[in-house]
Amino acid sequence: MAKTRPAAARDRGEQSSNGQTSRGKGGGGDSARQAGDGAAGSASGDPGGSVNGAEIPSSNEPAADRIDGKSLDGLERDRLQEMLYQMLLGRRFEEKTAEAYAIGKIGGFCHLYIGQEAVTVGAFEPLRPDDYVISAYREHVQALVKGITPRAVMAELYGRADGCSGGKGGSMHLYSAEHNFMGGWGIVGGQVPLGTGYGWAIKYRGEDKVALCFMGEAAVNQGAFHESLNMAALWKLPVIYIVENNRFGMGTAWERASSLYDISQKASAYDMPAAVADGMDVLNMRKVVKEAVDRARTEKTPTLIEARCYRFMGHSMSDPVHGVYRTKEEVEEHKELDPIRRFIDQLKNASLLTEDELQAIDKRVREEVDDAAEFAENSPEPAADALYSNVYASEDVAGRLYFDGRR
Amino acid sequence: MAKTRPAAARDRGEQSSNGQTSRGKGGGGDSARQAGDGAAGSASGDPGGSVNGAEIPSSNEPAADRIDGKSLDGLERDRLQEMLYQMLLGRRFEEKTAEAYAIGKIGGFCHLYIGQEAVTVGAFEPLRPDDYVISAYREHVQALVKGITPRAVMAELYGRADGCSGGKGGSMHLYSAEHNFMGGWGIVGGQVPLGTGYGWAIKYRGEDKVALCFMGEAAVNQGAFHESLNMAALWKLPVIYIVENNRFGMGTAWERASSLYDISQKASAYDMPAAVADGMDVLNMRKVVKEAVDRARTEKTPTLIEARCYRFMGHSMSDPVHGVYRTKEEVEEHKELDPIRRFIDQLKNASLLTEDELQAIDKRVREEVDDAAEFAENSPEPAADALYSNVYASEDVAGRLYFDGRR
Amino acid sequence: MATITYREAINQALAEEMERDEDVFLMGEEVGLYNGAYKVSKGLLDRFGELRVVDTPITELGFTGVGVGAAMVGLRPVIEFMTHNFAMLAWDQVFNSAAKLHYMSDGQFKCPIVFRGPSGAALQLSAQHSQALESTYSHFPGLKVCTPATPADAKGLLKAAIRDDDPVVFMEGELLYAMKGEVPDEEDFIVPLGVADVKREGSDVSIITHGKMVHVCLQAAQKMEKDGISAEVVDLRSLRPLDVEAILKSVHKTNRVVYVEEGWAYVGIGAQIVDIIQDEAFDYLDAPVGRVTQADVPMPYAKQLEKLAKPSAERVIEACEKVLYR
Amino acid sequence: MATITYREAINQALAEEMERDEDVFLMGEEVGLYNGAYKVSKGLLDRFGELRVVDTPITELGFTGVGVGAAMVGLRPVIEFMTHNFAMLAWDQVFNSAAKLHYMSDGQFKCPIVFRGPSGAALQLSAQHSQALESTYSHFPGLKVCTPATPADAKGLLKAAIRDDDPVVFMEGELLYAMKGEVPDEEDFIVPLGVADVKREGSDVSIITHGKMVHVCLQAAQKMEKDGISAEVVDLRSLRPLDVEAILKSVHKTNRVVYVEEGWAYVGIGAQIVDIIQDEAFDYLDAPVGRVTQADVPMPYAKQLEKLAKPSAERVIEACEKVLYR
Ligand SMILES: Cc1ncc(C[n+]2csc(CCOP(=O)(O)OP(=O)(O)O)c2C)c(N)n1
Ligand SMILES: Cc1ncc(C[n+]2csc(CCOP(=O)(O)OP(=O)(O)O)c2C)c(N)n1
Ligand SMILES: [Mg+2]
Ligand SMILES: [Mg+2]
Repeated sequence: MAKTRPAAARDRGEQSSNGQTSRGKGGGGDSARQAGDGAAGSASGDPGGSVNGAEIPSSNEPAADRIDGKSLDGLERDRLQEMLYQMLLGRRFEEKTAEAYAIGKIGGFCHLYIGQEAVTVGAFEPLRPDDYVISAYREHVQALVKGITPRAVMAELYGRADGCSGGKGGSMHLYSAEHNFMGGWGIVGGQVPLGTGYGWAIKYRGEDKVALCFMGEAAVNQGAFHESLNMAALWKLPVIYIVENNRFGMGTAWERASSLYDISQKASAYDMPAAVADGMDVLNMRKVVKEAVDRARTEKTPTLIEARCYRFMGHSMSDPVHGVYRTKEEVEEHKELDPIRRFIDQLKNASLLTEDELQAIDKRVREEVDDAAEFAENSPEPAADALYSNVYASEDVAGRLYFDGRR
Repeated sequence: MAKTRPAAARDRGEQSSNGQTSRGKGGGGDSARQAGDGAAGSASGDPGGSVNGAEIPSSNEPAADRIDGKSLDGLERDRLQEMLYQMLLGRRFEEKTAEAYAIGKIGGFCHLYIGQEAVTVGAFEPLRPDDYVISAYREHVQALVKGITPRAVMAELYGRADGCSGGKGGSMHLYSAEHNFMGGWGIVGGQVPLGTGYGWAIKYRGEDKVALCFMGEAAVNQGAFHESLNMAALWKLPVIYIVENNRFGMGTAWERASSLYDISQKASAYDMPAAVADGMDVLNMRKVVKEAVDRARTEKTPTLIEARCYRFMGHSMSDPVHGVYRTKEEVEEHKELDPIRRFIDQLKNASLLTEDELQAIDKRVREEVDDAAEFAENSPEPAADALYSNVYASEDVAGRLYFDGRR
Repeated sequence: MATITYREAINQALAEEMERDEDVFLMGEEVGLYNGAYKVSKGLLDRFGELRVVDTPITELGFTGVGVGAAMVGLRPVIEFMTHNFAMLAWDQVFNSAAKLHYMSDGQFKCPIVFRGPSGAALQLSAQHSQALESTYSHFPGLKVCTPATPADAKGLLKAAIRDDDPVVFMEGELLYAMKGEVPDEEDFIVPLGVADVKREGSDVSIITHGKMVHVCLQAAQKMEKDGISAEVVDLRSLRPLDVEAILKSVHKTNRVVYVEEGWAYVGIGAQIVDIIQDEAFDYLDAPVGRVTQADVPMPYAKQLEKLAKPSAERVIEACEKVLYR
Repeated sequence: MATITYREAINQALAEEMERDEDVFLMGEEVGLYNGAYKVSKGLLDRFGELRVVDTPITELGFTGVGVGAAMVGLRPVIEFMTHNFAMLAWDQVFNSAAKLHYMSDGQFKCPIVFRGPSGAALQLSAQHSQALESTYSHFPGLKVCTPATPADAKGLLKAAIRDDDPVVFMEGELLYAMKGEVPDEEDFIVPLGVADVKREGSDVSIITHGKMVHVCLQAAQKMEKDGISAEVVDLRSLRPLDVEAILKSVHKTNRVVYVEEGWAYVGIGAQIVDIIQDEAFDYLDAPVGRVTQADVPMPYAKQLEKLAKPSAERVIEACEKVLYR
């Protein structure tokens, strides 16, 4: 487990590393166990993540090694195809978002998730609707997979009244209380104590829910991470911290920001179970998270999971895909590992997906995304007096609350 | 190395644990090495730390096993006796401080160091005058050992003009730029980034100084600790972080505040060398710190050192010695491990101290402390206009800097 | 009416609200086993257990965020800052999380949380431990801010704060904890947020203030009485919401105002009150509004310097005399 | 005089000061390899190397403290906050360390450090990314605060700030970076702290402001000119030290004042300016001082709402008309 920082800056070899759970130093502790043996990805075919008119990644794998099965990793055909649907929805939604941003329909900061879909879709598979999820600002796809409609998410990005935050939040602040989607977050690491707080509330009420708390790898260096993980381990809170290690925090490669390369190892400072997952492989991701979720529900233990993935796009819409901090070649190489292509290959190889089914899913996704954009386009702007609504939950107080002369 | 949290709340057995340096998980890394084999303490004789008219702890050890030597751990007789002097000075100074506090000569918060003297005296032995030290609010003895006169420290506690902070700082904010004593600190953990900053400056200037950064064990849970250690390890800064694990942060035992008992293990999250030292044994303390200091000077590596010790007094003057969070028996048991008694025994056993010498040292210390109190008593209060001095270093600016009508 | 200390009043408010509503819990450093650094939570751990009286590690940012998270899902945390000075470490969670969540989510999440603890200077605690920070808190929309000066106000306001659906910053005073006063016995005694209290009627000059300074002002008013000056002392009690009517009423009556606060002058709450008065009672003012504040320096340790730095009855009197042109 | 952008002006100031004094270094997130999140530090890494242009992990509290520590031992750090919104995480180190060290040590340690970065709203960045925080910074004695509005002021003030022996909070504007303006060519062009600049002369009303709002006010003044109203625009440039004389001079001339700021109204810097004016120019005022501020809400994302929330030329004009009783 104790991976030391690799000599080379980037270790593609570890992309398909097996998920493994350990606790603390020396692998001690009773909950150390194997968590999965994620399939090695097939890395052929079209690069994914292309924004303009991307084709459905289609399999080039020989049909020879396909087997006739009903399930993979205990997941049935329908469920697997649902997961593929979610991944494709995420991809297409982000492509549409990029288009809308380019023509000024969406403003502000906008951080796309293209290339990381497997992390979310895999991680959410073991969840129940009443489980909590909080994330950072790269959360569009997480909002969708947790159940917010593409319409409500897109309308929010457009800043419209029908947006899931009434147009007040925007790209970085998508919310749905109904779906227990607790938000995106603009302050790097700021969501980590909040996620810990949901875990606290679950414990307080004696529930068997769990809280998933996502963060980028760069957030790991924040004090909030340290303080939160200690409390979660000390108090035994059912929180699963998923670090999406997409290698960069803006232009800073992880190894330039942390003295220790192996993020899961940081859990040893809190005597907390940890695991590494292949964030480019939705099945491995799901397996690793499922183990953590099961443990959290039953034993109330938190887990730190490092999901190794890669950001195919620039940090935000204003950041080019490659620049001083990474080469075009590096990005292209990683696109070969496209998680959607990989999952399609896995499903086809296992005879759990036909080309027709794939086309049908993609058609459905494209329609939904187009519909979302149209809906957003037609959704009204928030009324002017929305400016002053929902600042306070109880305004029915004596005295003056606002001091701007309420223009 | 990987000590898991002991079953019993407090593990006296580990008090005299050997100092050991490791790096990260699995003891990997080239700088892992043995750091010392600290003498097991003899735990007989008077309990130390008594405030009222405490006698010099005198040896009850049989003369039989004494050997005729010139040095211990490479330290010569004079140097060893100087260290004993420093420890006794610390003890007597704090006893005097408690007296002065009791009669209202000293105000505010006041945190005594009694019982922890070995940590400071051992840790400072390898230092040069140009090395930096910063600490928290339990820093009177550190200020003294770094070279500030007892007069200047006591006058500061009295809030007088001749105090080492001109009466403006008080017990928690002792400073001496001349001695590179960078202060006590009132915000738990707040000094840790500052200490890291001295390390940064040393590196920036290409010097071979080191910075010692002290904190209580409870500060380890602060985000500032995490952020600082990562930077120090990432940038290779010559900073030695010494955690004085005196078992309690106010009324909170360490095991109630941290999910991991073994503090040195936290260094593995930063791939930083670490060691545990017996903070009740000045020679072991010195050995462990010396190794870290040497490494910092030559290799520029930081080190995390856990100094296991015990607080003989209450948290501050308003906190009783024992209460809901620890029993009288526990405190008394620990007083048996009095570091001053132990060092006296070690020296006598090695024929490096005679009873006469001990008496002479104690006499000198008592005189100095009395002199300090008298000096403080006679030092003037700061002039009224000192209220307004040194708010800004450059007041020679256009415009108004102060808005209180300068009464 | 029972006569109890300010400390007991807060303790009672906590106990009663925890009894009334099982979603209420207390979290902070030393609040449990140790009974509170200032013994405010005495007995609560025994009574309510470890889930509802929670000792935290020293991680202000972290446990504040835990509280905000818990509030988002319907609990009603009371977060104790050992003092508000240390809360600076947690301000990101107060200003960027608690204050904004309701708005950013367009009302989907509420944040019913109280951030309480002593604020301002006690005795000789020096610069890092002696800050009165209400001006900073009050600046941020989304927060409510209370500063009770008496046991009754402490109890009544804390109960109101805990029941409020918004984040409330509750600022106590270390030097007030031992102060005694009468507190109504009613089951459900509440002091609503946003209602000022005229602590002393007067006709010549209005001394407007809040928190600990109420007592300094009352002392000043008493002394002035001997010189034939009738001073009114208005205790705002909450700074947000603010009882503007009560301020204007007193100004209309006396036409002369002094604002007294414990914190620094520059961009202090007093400046804002001045602004409100000059804007809404311009023609009623017979003199510029006077202000009394802490000296514009970090708080020094030495006893005499500290005394000089703090607002005193003498300085309040001086300021009153100035606005009275005496 | 060369015409350069505000971004280039800051870049030049940094480069020149780093050239002049080898104790000066720049530290922050993305300042090196990435050339700055807003490209302010472009080229500096290449020119000065990794020791002097330092990319940090995302640890605002930590690297701010590292800067303060380095300043204590004689270096002159320039700490870049990617925006001042994130600086809240570091405020403990700004307020409890940087602002107080010189005083607590009675002058033994200086803290010559600059905390710079954009402040205030850009476009549709929503609540957590759109805060103008100068009112909060200004409150704390021990800090100095500047808010340059033009390329020339940015360059001259930053050079002054870097040379100053105290901690200076330097507040830029994301929306200003691309703005062009003339900047004097002199070797050692400096704009001293504490000197306001009358950006436009006028006689009917004084619009006093700082930072980004200077441009909104100039626009308003221009429009008013058509209606025959002569507005003076006073740019304070530094908020601490504050050029009180310049304020009073303008008030004496026009007798009518509007203060415009980007941040929230309640306990904002504008309130303090009102206090100073009413206290020191009471008899010169023909109307209450007007104020224009951000709406008293967290900043919303939607374009139209954001526009409504921000101070605009229209609102400045309205406020001027009000104090002119028109
Ligand atoms: C406290 C804070 N500091 C800085 C920023 C600016 N910032 C936004 S995203 C980002 C990089 C974060 O990287 P990572 O956590 O790895 O997430 P990713 O963008 O890769 O998903 C930075 C520095 C911020 N939003 N909050
Ligand atoms: C940020 C902060 N939080 C809380 C406090 C109050 N406080 C002062 S000392 C202390 C306990 C610290 O314990 P430890 O670090 O173990 O040091 P020790 O007192 O044992 O030397 C606490 C909670 C503080 N000063 N600063
Ligand atoms: Mg990243
Ligand atoms: Mg301790």
